[in-house]
Amino acid sequence: MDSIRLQNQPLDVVAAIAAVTCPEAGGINLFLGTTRAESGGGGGGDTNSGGAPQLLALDYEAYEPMALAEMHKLLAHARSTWPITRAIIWHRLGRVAIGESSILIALSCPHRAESFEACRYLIDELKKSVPIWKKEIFTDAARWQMEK
Amino acid sequence: MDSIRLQNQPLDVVAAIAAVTCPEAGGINLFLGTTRAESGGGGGGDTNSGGAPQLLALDYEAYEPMALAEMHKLLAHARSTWPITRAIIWHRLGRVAIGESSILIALSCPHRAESFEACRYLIDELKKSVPIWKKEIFTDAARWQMEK
Amino acid sequence: MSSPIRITVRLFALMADRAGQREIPLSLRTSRPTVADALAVLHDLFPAIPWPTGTMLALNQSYTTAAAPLTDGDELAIIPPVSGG
Amino acid sequence: MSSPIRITVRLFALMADRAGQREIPLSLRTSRPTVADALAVLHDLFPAIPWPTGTMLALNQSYTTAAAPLTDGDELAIIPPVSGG
Repeated sequence: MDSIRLQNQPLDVVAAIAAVTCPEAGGINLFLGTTRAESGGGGGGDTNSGGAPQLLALDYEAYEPMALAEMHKLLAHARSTWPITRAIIWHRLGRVAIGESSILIALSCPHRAESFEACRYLIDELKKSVPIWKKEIFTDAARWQMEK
Repeated sequence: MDSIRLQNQPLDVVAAIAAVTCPEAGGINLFLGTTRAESGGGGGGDTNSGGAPQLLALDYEAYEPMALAEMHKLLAHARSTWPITRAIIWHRLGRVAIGESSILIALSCPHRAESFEACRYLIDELKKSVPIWKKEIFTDAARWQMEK
Repeated sequence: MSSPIRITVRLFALMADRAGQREIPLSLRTSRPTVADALAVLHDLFPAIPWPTGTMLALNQSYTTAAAPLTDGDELAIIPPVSGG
Repeated sequence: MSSPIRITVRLFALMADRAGQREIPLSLRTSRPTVADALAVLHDLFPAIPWPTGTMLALNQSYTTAAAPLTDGDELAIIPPVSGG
């Protein structure tokens, strides 16, 4: 019933909503993390200046079996805290252009407060513990997030 | 850029996500309030018993001009608190079947925390102040929420 | 002696169902009438309208209080507890 | 004297780019080798691998610590600060 995956294809919001819709749900919360336009480039610091390099895309890499295992652990923990009826966590790998989404979390709960809290928990924890890395592709250079 | 409306047609999640997607956004949060299956019927109290009347649908009525005005006020207040890039608030009127959605709120912000907080604020406040009423249509009777 | 003012009272949901009407024209002859005056007339005309705890009032599509003054052409809405979302 | 154990070290992101390798087979001759022993050998072989603050360790796809014992066939992953989402 739950769906956790890493994928190169764009994230399908309609499929996600359909997957978490069920008669027992009163609230569905969905979070999409999107690649935000940015300028600054390899050196960082000087943002929004006219001639600064622009971010073109992000490139995601994962330690796939462990990333999936960690995502399953996070969802199991969320289920022990909130009455989640259905949940999906989909993360893209490879190139993600500006305005496209890299992560989609959607879940349903009997009541709305639970759906917000559980979804927020999942994205916050995913960003801390799931072994996925992004490389920022600027017009002048590429750099890993950890090089900042 | 923002979109606030009351509509009889089903809520279109794809159109909502498209409407709030933009290069300045880093996070999109979407909330759908769905009609949950329920038993109990006109008299209330005795839930989940075998022969209890079942909820078939909800029927929404609004004081339309004021509901729209209140929704605009809520969004203006949210914008004064969080850096919302784009937002939509769509509420259905008329009959909404089990599993269908009555409310869709979607918005984008530069960062994810803001998107969760602003979306949660909008649904919480909408439920307090926007003049919309639901009638519960059970297999044996219909009753307004306020008759409970 | 002041001339009467005419307002419209709007009812919704349970209140409209019980009153059998959604829009009620009222003439108020009181000098400097308030929302409270209009509600008194409404109760006289429709004593059976239910009034759930938490019912609010709106004047020309904005929330108001019973003390607010009324002027000719005003739209007074009785807002029973909302349940949207 | 104990026989050597063979493990695989996995590198990702910046670390893999700099090492020019993503999987490194290691033989450990220490008696009862730990993760720390494997890291010492790794640093000898690839002294230029960057080690960002906050780098974590995983043994067979679960987070672990430097004190954890290693056995033959283990997969040790070096997890630089994650940035998914």
